Amino acid sequence: MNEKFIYLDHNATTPADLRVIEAMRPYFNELYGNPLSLYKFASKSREAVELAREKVAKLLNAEPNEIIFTSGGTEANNVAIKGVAHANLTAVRQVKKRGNHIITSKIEHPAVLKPCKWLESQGFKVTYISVDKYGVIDLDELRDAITDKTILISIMHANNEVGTIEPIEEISRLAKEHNVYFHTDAVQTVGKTSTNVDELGVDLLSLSGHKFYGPKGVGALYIRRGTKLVPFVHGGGHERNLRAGTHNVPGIVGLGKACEIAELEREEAKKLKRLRDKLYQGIMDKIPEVIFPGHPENRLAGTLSICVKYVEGESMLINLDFEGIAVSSGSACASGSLEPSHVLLAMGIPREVAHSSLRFSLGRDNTDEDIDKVLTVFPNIVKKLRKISPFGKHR
Amino acid sequence: MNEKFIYLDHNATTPADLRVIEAMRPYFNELYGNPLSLYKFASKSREAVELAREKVAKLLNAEPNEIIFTSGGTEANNVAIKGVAHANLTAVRQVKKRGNHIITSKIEHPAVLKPCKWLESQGFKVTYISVDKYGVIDLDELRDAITDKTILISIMHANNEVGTIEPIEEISRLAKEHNVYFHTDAVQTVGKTSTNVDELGVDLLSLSGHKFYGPKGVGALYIRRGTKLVPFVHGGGHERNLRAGTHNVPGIVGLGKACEIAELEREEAKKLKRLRDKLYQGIMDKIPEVIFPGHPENRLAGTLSICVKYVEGESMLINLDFEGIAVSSGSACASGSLEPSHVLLAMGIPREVAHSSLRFSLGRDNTDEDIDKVLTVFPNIVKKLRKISPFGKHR
Amino acid sequence: MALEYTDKVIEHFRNPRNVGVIENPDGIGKVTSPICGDIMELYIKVKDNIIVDAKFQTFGCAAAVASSSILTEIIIGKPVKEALKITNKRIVKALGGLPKEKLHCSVLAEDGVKSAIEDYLRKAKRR
Amino acid sequence: MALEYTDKVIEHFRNPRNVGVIENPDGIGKVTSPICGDIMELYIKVKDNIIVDAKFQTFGCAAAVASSSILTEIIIGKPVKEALKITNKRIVKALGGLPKEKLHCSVLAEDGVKSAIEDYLRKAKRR
Ligand SMILES: Cc1ncc(COP(=O)(O)O)c(C=O)c1O
Ligand SMILES: Cc1ncc(COP(=O)(O)O)c(C=O)c1O
Ligand code: FES
Ligand code: FES
Repeated sequence: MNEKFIYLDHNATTPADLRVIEAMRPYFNELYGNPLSLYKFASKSREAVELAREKVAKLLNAEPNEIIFTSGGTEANNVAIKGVAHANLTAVRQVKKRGNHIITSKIEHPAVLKPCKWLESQGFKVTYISVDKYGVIDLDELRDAITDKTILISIMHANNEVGTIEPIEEISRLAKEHNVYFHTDAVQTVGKTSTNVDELGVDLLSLSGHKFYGPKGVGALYIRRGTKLVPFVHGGGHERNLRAGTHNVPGIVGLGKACEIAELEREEAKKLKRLRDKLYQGIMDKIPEVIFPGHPENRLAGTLSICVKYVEGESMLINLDFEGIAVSSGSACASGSLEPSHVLLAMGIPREVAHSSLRFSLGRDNTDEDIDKVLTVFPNIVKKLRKISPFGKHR
Repeated sequence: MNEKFIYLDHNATTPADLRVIEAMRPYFNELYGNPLSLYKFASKSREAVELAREKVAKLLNAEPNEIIFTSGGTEANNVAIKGVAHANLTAVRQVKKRGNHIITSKIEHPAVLKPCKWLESQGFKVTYISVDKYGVIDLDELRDAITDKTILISIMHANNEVGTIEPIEEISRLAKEHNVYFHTDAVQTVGKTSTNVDELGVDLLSLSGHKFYGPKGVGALYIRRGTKLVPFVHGGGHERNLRAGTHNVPGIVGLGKACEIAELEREEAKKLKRLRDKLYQGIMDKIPEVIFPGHPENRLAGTLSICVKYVEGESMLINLDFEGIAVSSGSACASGSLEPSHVLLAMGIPREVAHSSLRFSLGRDNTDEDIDKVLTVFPNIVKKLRKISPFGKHR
Repeated sequence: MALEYTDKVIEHFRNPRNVGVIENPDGIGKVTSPICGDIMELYIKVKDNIIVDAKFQTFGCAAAVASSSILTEIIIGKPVKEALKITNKRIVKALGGLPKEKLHCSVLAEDGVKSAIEDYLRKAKRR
Repeated sequence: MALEYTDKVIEHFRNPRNVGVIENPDGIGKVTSPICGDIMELYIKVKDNIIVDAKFQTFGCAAAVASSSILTEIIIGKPVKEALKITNKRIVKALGGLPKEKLHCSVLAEDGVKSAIEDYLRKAKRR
């Protein structure tokens, strides 16, 4: 691999921005105090954490005291979903509404689906809403699913595999009408597109640092003032008693910096979209029988999901890897899984086509040359693999 | 604060070792791949995570596949305690023993006590075992507390406030006799004293990076092969399905390095003990009416807990802070709490005396000069504060 | 939660005014915080219904010591009747604020002066 | 979980031997993995009970392609009876190992050769 390495898997994770790393540096072994300690030395750590909280809040148009830090997007989802669910079991006063019914969608990330499945095993009822062929939530089905017992709707902002952006504003109107909390997993949108919590109208919103050039192992949950939830990680009184554990000060500082940078780089989406569309056009032109799951318009700027008929996803991935191009087939969390993507299946794509999927996700470091390179090597890879395929001969 | 800053609060947190920071460095934005991705670039992250797992395992004399990474000690405790408890509710085959009874102690960290309290609210029964005046668990009481329904004993290895080391081997014998899982919160001992899981005889053991010169925001749980527990953080299939969420690669690498360094620095405890004993002797000689909670022998090398009668802890802390000396009154998590330490109360220390507590915890960077400085300024601080105290006049 | 004290609090804590005991005081207040169990003792000397001297001893946190100290400054020279009206809010204001968790420490000082004046009034009646 | 393939797997995956279709084959095997739904087609040419040629087409992962490829190498030149005894273990061994999650892909190749030979035997009987 002497040539330039081309990373096209930014939805899986991103490199930390140099400015982020630089911001974190002093907090490892210079300003290492525990933010909760009482001496002056520790107040520097505390101030750093609070400044980061302000930066996260600013990006979301929230108040700092509406943000709690977590160890990532997965934990933020767990805190939100289990926290609201369990508030209904425990003696929490002023819970918005009591009940045991949760609504989510069929295309959520495992970090939402698995907590929901677990709650089912604990006696909660969960409805999984369908999506159309573009991956857009069925609003009618959602409306019909809401009952007196519904306490929470959790629908992702944008899907990690196909990039489709969900109609969050409409869903939040429905949630408000029925006095139900609304959580959105915005792990794929924060830092990439607008995530103004008031415009979105959400009560809870999860984000993860490493998806937008922040550090791994840190995330946050926005909790609209007044939203009642019980703690998930129990321990000391950190983070308003909602998330115990010594603060990951460097990580939190890095997350704050990533949020600040995201605001500076708001124009970036345009570049990503241009490159993504170039890739799309090139594949369209050069490779027959490819389908493009995901909404044609309402979609993350950098995401291009494709299904290359008659060729299995992993095979393409490995061949691209040998050309120094990193992409994913489905999501990283599901890699090695034998099941075709639950997202593609929910969108009505047949199993064997879903097995042919590949995801390109572009980022800050990508260039026109990167796309040119992909468009040079990828058609040959497909041609070669189709030769091996028993379906290939039918064309 | 022009003079040298003297940090004597290593039980709250430690600076990351420079070698740890150096080991982490490449994983922020060079080898930033998601360890679960399939391309070669990501296998470097995966290998780094697995190498770190081996290092953690080595320090504990465990197998790598008995280690899972978490976001810290608090989460490790939550995973262990709730994981075993909920395995009894869920359809997990081959659970060692079914029941709803948990045994812990009165002097545990909130990261154990709070999960236990929460489980009580969910229908579990918890017994909190007493300690003697040295803070040592009452083994007879523990033996008597075990019933047919007992599924888990969780007793900390060493107490964070007074440093007393608990008789883990004896407890593990009892646990084995009764076929009960045994978890120990070893957050204060890992990297400071021997934590060989076979000698200790534990089934589960929690540790946290930032307590022994590793990074904040990362920890691990040792899970003896065959121990059945259900996941706590639900999501993707990371960490043997027991702990979901994209790996904090730099943090995990840093934790591994900290474990490796701890093995190199095994002699350090001797130095800490010498300095601690010097501090103890000096305070004994210079300040009347001080008591020293904690076991005189079986105690963490660097920990010195004191109660300076007639003077409130925070007052001393702030005065020491003005001299550039960082110590804690009770634990960092409880700082600002109005209750005197539950640990000291459990040891039979009267409330007003418990309110007079201060904890010195020494670490790698401390020197004889540091101790000399404390012994110069601290007696005067006490004298001054005793003048303000209404109890002072009684002497 | 960790605490943020104002400079004024720290200054009074580090250099508390009027620490000590008055021999043969005209009033003594001994109060205990119902919140944290900390203790304040306040001694006052009264002449012509004016508090002419006050001294305190406090077992408590920095906020309690500072509240006690600034309280003595406030009441010395004040008519008893006026001193009786002093609230913890007044003390907090004089200190430039106190962390939420530490408001009760200023209540301790309010209780202290009330108790001392009541003691004075009781004794005065008896005379 | 992410996967670790041996060099041998990768080599066969990148340069698969005997890809394609045999016109007028003596036996055809068409099998689908019950685990993942992937598909293999194997064509064999037999002369004097010896497999003289074999070609495959596989829709599957890298492990499946490599298993198919090495399988054709193994069976060409072998008596039908012996080829029938080939297990997935043999294929895995020839590949220098496969990740646990990918063992079923070698079973696909085993099923493929069994199915092709059965087809050959069926047709042979009829003749
Ligand atoms: C939509 C979505 N939600 C949640 C997550 C989980 O985030 P993390 O891995 O930071 O826990 C991811 C990425 O893995 C994601 O894409
Ligand atoms: C004994 C003990 N257990 C658990 C913890 C929690 O560890 P962490 O803050 O890393 O979550 C601590 C320290 O805060 C501790 O001292
Ligand atoms: S905490 Fe007791 S007086 Fe402040
Ligand atoms: S996963 Fe289907 S053949 Fe390997």
